[in-house]
Amino acid sequence: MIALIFRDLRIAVRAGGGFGLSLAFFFIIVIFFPFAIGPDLHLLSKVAPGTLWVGALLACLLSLERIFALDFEDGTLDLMVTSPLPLEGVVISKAIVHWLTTGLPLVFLTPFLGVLLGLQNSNVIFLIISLIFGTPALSIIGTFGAALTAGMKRGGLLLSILVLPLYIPTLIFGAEAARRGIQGFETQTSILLLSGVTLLSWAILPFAAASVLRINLR
Amino acid sequence: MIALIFRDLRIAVRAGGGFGLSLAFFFIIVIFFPFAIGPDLHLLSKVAPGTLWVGALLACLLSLERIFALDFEDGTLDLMVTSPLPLEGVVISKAIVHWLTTGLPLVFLTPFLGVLLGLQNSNVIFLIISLIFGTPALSIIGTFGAALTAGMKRGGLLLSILVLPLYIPTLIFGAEAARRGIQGFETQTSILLLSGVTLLSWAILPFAAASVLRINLR
Amino acid sequence: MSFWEYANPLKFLKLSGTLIPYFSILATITIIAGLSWGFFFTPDDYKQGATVKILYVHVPSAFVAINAWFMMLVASIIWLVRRHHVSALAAKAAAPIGIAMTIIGLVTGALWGQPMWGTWWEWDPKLTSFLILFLFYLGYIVLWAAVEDPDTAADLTSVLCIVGSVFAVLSRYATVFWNQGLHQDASLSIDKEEHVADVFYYPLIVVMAGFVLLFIALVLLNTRSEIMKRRAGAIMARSRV
Amino acid sequence: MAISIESLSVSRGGVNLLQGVDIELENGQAGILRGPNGVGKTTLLRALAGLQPVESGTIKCSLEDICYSGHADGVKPTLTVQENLEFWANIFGSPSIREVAEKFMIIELLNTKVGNLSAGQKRRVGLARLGLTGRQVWLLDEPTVSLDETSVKIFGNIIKDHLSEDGCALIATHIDLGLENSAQIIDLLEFQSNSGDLSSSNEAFL
Amino acid sequence: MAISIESLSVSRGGVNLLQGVDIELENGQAGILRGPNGVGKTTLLRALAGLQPVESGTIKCSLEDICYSGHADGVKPTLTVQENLEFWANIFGSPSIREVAEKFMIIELLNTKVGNLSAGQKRRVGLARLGLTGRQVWLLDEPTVSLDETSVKIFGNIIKDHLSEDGCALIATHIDLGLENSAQIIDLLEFQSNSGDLSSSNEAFL
Ligand code: HEM
Ligand SMILES: Nc1ncnc2c1ncn2[C@@H]1O[C@H](COP(=O)(O)OP(=O)(O)OP(=O)(O)O)[C@@H](O)[C@H]1O
Ligand SMILES: Nc1ncnc2c1ncn2[C@@H]1O[C@H](COP(=O)(O)OP(=O)(O)OP(=O)(O)O)[C@@H](O)[C@H]1O
Ligand SMILES: [Mg+2]
Ligand SMILES: [Mg+2]
Repeated sequence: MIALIFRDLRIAVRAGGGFGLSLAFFFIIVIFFPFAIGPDLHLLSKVAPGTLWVGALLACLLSLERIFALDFEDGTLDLMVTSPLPLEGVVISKAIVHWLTTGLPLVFLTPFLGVLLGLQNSNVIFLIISLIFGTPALSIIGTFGAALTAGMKRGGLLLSILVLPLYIPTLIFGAEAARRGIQGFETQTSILLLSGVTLLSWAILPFAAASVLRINLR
Repeated sequence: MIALIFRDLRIAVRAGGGFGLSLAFFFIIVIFFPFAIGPDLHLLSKVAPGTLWVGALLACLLSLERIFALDFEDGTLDLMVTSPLPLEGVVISKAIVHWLTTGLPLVFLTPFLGVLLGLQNSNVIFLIISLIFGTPALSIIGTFGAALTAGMKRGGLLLSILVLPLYIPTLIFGAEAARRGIQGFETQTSILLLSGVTLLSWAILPFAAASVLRINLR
Repeated sequence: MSFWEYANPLKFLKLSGTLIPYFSILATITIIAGLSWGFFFTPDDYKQGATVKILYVHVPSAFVAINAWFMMLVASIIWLVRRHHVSALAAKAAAPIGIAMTIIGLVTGALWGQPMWGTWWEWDPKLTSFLILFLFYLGYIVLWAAVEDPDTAADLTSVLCIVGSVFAVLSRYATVFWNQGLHQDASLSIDKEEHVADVFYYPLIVVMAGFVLLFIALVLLNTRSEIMKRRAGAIMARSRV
Repeated sequence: MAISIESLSVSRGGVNLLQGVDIELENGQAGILRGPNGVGKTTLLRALAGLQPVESGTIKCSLEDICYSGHADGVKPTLTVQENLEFWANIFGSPSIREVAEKFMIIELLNTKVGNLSAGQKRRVGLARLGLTGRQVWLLDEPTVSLDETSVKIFGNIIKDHLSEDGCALIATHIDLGLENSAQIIDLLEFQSNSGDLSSSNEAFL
Repeated sequence: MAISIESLSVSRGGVNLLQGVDIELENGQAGILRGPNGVGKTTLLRALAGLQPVESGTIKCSLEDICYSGHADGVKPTLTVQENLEFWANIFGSPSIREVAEKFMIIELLNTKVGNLSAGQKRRVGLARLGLTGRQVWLLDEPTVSLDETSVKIFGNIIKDHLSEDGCALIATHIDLGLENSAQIIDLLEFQSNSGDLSSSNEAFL
């Protein structure tokens, strides 16, 4: 598993590996909102937590396709299944790498984007916390979706449609936590619920994803 | 060219071809905004035109990758370049198919999504007009981006980052037109500017895309 | 003779062939009876006027839409555990009916909402989770359409259905937490008088029974056609070799 | 390590391809699968590797001893040859890459990115993985595609070495590997099922 | 239609691979490119097909007469064989698919989706395109990969037919096509440039 994690991290940071791209995408898509909504900072700051959450979600989404499709195409997945590594371990490694290369970096970018959207500095902390607790769920759910569509050529769009509904609880609790924090309400419940979703996803989805992968390889 | 258009349309409507998926994606992504922003219909209706435009843009974006990448991978593009068909014709056909399968259908879904975001019925018309004039530009610009990244495996994310900045003028004029219409201002100027962007894109980008494709094939 | 015998496609074809006419006739009669009772023999509501009669389409369709998903869940589990083809195809067959009922529920709700709340749509938890259900149906159907090998498709969609159910329940709680809304509470609960008066209640029960019968008839019909399609595919495969 | 298959039946896309396949390979023996395009060589090998369910029949061989190599090479174009091999060595817990690289004649390519290799060079890297697994039963699907004549010969020798170390190999190939004298030739046409036989999942509908 | 190449030099990835390549093929003649993996056969053929720039040298042959077929087949897995061929027939303006399909032994596969074909069957579909183009100069890069022995023979005959109709063909292959007696064998090792030669774009920096 460690070998797999290191290999995937190495591929990610190589040219064409896509590290940093999801970050750039996050950045661009968030600064698109002012263009679309108009330059009213007051309105923008009201929708800022939601915008940042949707941006993070989309950045995660777009990087999902790479998770298994490349390994499927070049035959690595076939070989991995016949190797001593359990497939659940493969899924978990993939999800960890996805989080390390996508979810985690997003968190670091959030403060800067918060400023662009007119968020108060003191409020950005709520966004960061909600993203830290929420993005791992996005990664493992996404890995499950990637496993579902591993066999398809350019299944990116299909993948999005399958994964997005599964993202709803995470999005709702996450954005709610950030919004409540910014409006000065207590955030404990939403953070707890958000962590609950994350834990539940990590508990059940590796098995579902592994079984789906096996089906896709036949 | 006609043969190419028909073949691509046929592939699009086949299983796994992705027709309708960008529509579904548009639908889902637009109803994600309320989850992120909160259920306040008044606030939602204020950001509705922007949200719909960003949604349309993303739906276009996600379907771009298929345009050339599949043809590149299975060698069709190599063969097409050595065939009697001019490469500019290939690019134009691809852009037309993309618009027919993505841009145009989006327009029909807009009224329903407008309702969900609390837009008045009479106002939806502005959105529809702005989308009709704007989405062709999204298709041809996207085709150019797809040509740029044709050689890359799973270049979807990179493609997005290259294309999004090029989408800015379309987005600004399009969203502006819709917003002005809804607020009761005159929209003629923005619609004119929007059409200008569209025409300009269709005039120059086929050549740029064709030359870029040739480079990518070496 | 065990119930599982009908998991044999051929036996199922035979049985469903005899059952479908009965179910369709029963469904037609109950729905017509219930609707005419509801439309012509109940008073207009003092507050809602004649629009209250949308109830007779809205509630049954919403009810069937939700329970169709349950049926698909059960059928999917049966397929994964016992690998009866009919079960997988029944799940596949139920999905379009489920999504159609969801759309009917949404549209009638919206039509009702306009006079009642003065808006077509409100992001209220019940409505929202209903809309989310629509998305889950959509994903399920799209996945069936995208995978070519029927057994692979059945496996994948079954897993999606199970995982989806977990997340659908989570979404339901999430929407409640997110917004306390203005939608009617369950009318069929014990303290029903509080919500829907008896005059409306009895015909509603009849129409709901009719919708359930209709759903069964449609699922049987659709499953049959799915089985026939597989059969045709098998015959084609045989002739091709 | 031996592999023994008894009255195996495999299907693809709902059609039964092969029926009653009996193959018995002993330690140190190679089997060569022959048959025209589309007879089911790939399908059979994938079924043996556990990548695809079988219709009926028994396979006596632990999955832990099997090493499968298919049409695709399973190497990453953006990593160097060395990195690719290191990864598989890690997964299979085998120590030395250099030795294997020498055997497969890719020692000078170790620091090249796989994406920059020619078709045949890439294939050699893919095959080198076989040496890293330390597994005894090799299932090879057209291993010599794109290889030049010398490479084919060298690969034939590698297989002979493997056999002499009590391994065994089942190889689907259309060309001569130089093993033909000692190996068991299995013509899959013999086992082709009658046209019209369907897989059990399709049979259920008739 | 003939092709004539004079002192051609081609590079790949910044390194000069072949230098001073002279090939002269007359109508009705075939040339067979030989050479170990990585010598530059694919690179040379792509350069001739106009898919890649050449460093120096002249190619006397109109691009309009050239038909290239590479490692990939250029067929769509979700379309049937017939639909795939129809598309190319349309592009090249040639009328009859059936004849070509018969020649390449894919007549029974016409209504099958390409995604459901075996490796060799798919290759045959890819090659069938050659017959549809109506072009005279065939540039083939390992055309027989995955083909079984009978198919290889039949393909050899197809090439002979093409030659007898005054076409010509330049083929990179590692295996025997049955043309070896009449064809011109070109060993690319002769033209290999000294290791260390760089492409002109890299030279500029020295
Ligand atoms: C687009 C808008 C609407 C949607 C999507 C919607 C959706 C639903 C759903 C999902 C149910 C649950 C059915 C069940 O649990 O069995 C339901 C029941 C019901 N709805 Fe609506 N509804 C909408 C608008 C309305 C409006 C405007 C009214 C009238 C005030 C209304 C009155 C009811 C009643 C009385 C029930 C029965 C309660 C029950 O059986 O649970 N709905 N609706
Ligand atoms: N995904 C699929 N769906 C349906 N049928 C398939 C599928 N893949 C392969 N087939 C069919 O199964 C048969 C066996 O294919 P297989 O790949 O095992 O042949 P093969 O013996 O390896 O041939 P080759 O020598 O060409 O590689 C072929 O006739 C093919 O048409
Ligand atoms: N994209 C690339 N970048 C850099 N070098 C490359 C690239 N592609 C190929 N090469 C190198 O160019 C050389 C020639 O490759 P080419 O594919 O032409 O060989 P080939 O003669 O076709 O070999 P084979 O018989 O294996 O197909 C090889 O040594 C290879 O390492
Ligand atoms: Mg094969
Ligand atoms: Mg080559």
